[in-house]
Amino acid sequence: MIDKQLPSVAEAVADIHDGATVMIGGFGEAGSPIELIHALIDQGAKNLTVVNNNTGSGEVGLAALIKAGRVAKMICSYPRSMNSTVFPELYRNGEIELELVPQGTLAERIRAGGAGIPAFYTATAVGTMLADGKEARQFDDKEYVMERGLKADFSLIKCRKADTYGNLIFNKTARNFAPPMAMAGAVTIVQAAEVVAPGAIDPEIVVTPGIFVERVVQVQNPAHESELVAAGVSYP
Amino acid sequence: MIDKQLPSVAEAVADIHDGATVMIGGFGEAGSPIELIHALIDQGAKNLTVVNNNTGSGEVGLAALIKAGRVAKMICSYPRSMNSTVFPELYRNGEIELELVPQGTLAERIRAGGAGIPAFYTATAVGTMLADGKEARQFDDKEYVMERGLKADFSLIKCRKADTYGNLIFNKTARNFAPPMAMAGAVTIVQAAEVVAPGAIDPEIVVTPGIFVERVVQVQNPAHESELVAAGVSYP
Amino acid sequence: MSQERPRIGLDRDEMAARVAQDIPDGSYVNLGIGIPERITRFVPEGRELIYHTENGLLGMGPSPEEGEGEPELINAGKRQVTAIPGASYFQHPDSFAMIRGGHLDLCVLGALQVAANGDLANWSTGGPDAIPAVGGAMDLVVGVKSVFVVTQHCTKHGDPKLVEACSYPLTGLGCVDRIYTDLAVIDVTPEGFQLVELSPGVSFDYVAERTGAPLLPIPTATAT
Amino acid sequence: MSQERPRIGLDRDEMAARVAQDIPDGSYVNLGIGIPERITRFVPEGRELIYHTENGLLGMGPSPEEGEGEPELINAGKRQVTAIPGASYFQHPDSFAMIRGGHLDLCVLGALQVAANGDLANWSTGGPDAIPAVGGAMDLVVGVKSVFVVTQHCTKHGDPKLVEACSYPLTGLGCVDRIYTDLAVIDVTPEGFQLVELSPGVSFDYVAERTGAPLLPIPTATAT
Repeated sequence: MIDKQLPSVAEAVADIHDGATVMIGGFGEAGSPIELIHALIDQGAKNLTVVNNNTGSGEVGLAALIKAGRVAKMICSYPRSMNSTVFPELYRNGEIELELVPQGTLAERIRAGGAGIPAFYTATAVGTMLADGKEARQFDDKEYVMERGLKADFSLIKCRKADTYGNLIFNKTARNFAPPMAMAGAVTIVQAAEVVAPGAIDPEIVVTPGIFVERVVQVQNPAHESELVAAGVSYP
Repeated sequence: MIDKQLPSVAEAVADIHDGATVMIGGFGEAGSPIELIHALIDQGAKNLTVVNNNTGSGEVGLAALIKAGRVAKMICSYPRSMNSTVFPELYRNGEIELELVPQGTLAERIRAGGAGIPAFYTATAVGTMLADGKEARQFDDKEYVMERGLKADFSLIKCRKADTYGNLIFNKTARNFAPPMAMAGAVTIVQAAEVVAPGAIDPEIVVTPGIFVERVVQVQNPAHESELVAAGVSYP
Repeated sequence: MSQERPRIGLDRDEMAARVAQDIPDGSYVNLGIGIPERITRFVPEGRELIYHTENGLLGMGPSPEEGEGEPELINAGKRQVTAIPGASYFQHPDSFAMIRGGHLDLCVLGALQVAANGDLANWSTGGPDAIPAVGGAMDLVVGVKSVFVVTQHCTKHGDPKLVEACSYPLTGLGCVDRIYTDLAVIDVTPEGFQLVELSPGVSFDYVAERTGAPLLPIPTATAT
Repeated sequence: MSQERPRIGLDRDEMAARVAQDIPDGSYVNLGIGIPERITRFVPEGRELIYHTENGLLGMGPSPEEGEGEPELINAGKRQVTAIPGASYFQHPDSFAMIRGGHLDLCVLGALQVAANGDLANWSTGGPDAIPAVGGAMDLVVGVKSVFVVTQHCTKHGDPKLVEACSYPLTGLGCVDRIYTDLAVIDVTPEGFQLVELSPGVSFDYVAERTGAPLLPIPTATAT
């Protein structure tokens, strides 16, 4: 019998190991799986490589994970935003590594990783410092660089509704990186505001099919990062 | 004002030129835009390169286009199926060219074409005759071949419902190649069983966003290939 | 060669049933056309498998009742099917991302030939008049975690299908994990074909004689 | 250098309004942060534009009414927005397929520097203490059909932003089509910066003096 639901976020992230590569969904606060991230902080895994478009804000969620010293390296496109002070400080002190990737290249590298494509070519970043060290190549007289697919040991994502097979639907612009990260994670862990029985989601509107999802945990009223930051919350 | 709806299939395909590359949606009969194909037969464009997973069946739809001598080359994965006699005969007589592509490679090449990716690597077909002449390369000690993105001058696809912005939703397994072909076609022409106003399709369930679609035409009760074949219909 | 009886080894349904025993609960499975399709009927009680069909459906159910089929709900063999509760529809690039990306646990395919190194030929006889047609076979064999082959042990002409090296055009290199035939279950190992199980009433020698490459006996049992 | 007045040329809203005039009806448009965002307010009557935000929404509408925003309906600048009827939500790979695949008609971006060959620098000052952050800028400039830049003609320190060659780290090579500043509209051509239009009350010489590379006068008009 297939039932991917686990009773708690703690159990869902229990086996994330030191040194793991962890993809974390979200663009800014939209789609950020805060409760899973906080469970990961509690769990204690360190020396992580984290893939996210940003680096969090305030001292909750991803920013709190970074502040706790658990992240050795960030792979992201925009590690700078309002209320983002944790990453910049560590970065300036040389205490965290950064791999800066153009946003579309990051999205496509993650999809490629999940789709069994080891590398692809894109014109993005040609002639810029973000192409340094990358293979260049012409196709039809236009310049491209080669980019590698990206996979993760674990992906942590958030969705609006999941069934116990792991079929997912999302909420508005909170969808963003979650579907490709679900594909690219060897173990994809989902926090869903609602968990339903198979059949309760119309098969025509499933965004992420259950085959890409290993674990589902219900977080009925997920926190919003901006509200926690505005309230001055610092996790833990 | 944006209104992509045209009044007839004839007007929708009027400018398809001789020598065009035309992607045609469908896997077998599911998703085959028969009425658009028949309009293309009536229109007369010839020397076409057609991309489809198959080669049609009976003497309607894609098979009729081939029988009418309009197709110089097929790019497909499975040009052989029940009731498929038109293509095999022309092929054996050397009257039509065939580029045989593994099904997943074909799907990904079309998506890549639509996504601005000129080439990617896949392990599919490594060591087989379908890798002949393709660049081979190792990543992490595994062999891959390089495959090129594929674009079209026109894509002809079928869907269940479209709005006048070109947002589309599909019916069950008729979805198949339509979304990537909509991306890869410079001009994407859609026959929809129903055309509605913008806002009538929930933005969360749109499968193909309107930006990938240039023309929409309503075909309220599209024919099913298997029924036409069973009835012995031969088009025109 | 031992004396032919009118019927020796498993029939097609028995072969399908034998494969079904080895598919773990919760597996995501893609079944080829022919004998593999029959496997669904023999899944042991209490096991739940989810069937993928590469034309865009995860959670494929059985054939529809007479008269209830839909032309736009079909499987990769273009036959009408149904969808189970918890199914999902998706586009082709996503379907093959599942395959190529290693998300499917198992596929079961037919074969023209399997070589002792796991090479598979199952898409073309290479004949000058054959219309080449590959479909999704080459994607499945490189992407799916385990590749099972189910096939008659020999061709209609009595030639072995398990061979030293494939003479037909290849589908993939070293991709087959296990072979189920009417006569035996055989693993592909670094040492070659390794017998796992004989069908009832079939002897090791009988199978070995019909296998076109050396067959290693079951290590812990006496070959009968 | 001509005498500075307290205010010469267009203000930010006037610059946005000037750009808005040049965007054809029916365009799919991506607007950067800052002045580009203001363009939506000045689209001429009768024109319908569809706004793309790269975090997964086509058909972005205006800011929500006070108190009606949603934390999970935001734009690329992470500000709360709305969705128009006929909008669609999608995942990041699809959003950048729109960009990279050449499906967007136009993007309007800010700039640190634009070179006479169309090179753009708009993501980093390259300072040793700067946190590098690129977002989707490099994807937009290579993928979108037309790339407009809207920017003050000079920096706060009075240095030209239109230059012979960018000194800041590049966003893309030869990617800018047209530049809208407070002083002028300028095309990037194979011959270099080509004046298209002067802002009211601004002279050719005034602009040319503040441009860090040769500025070609409007061919059919007399430079004033």
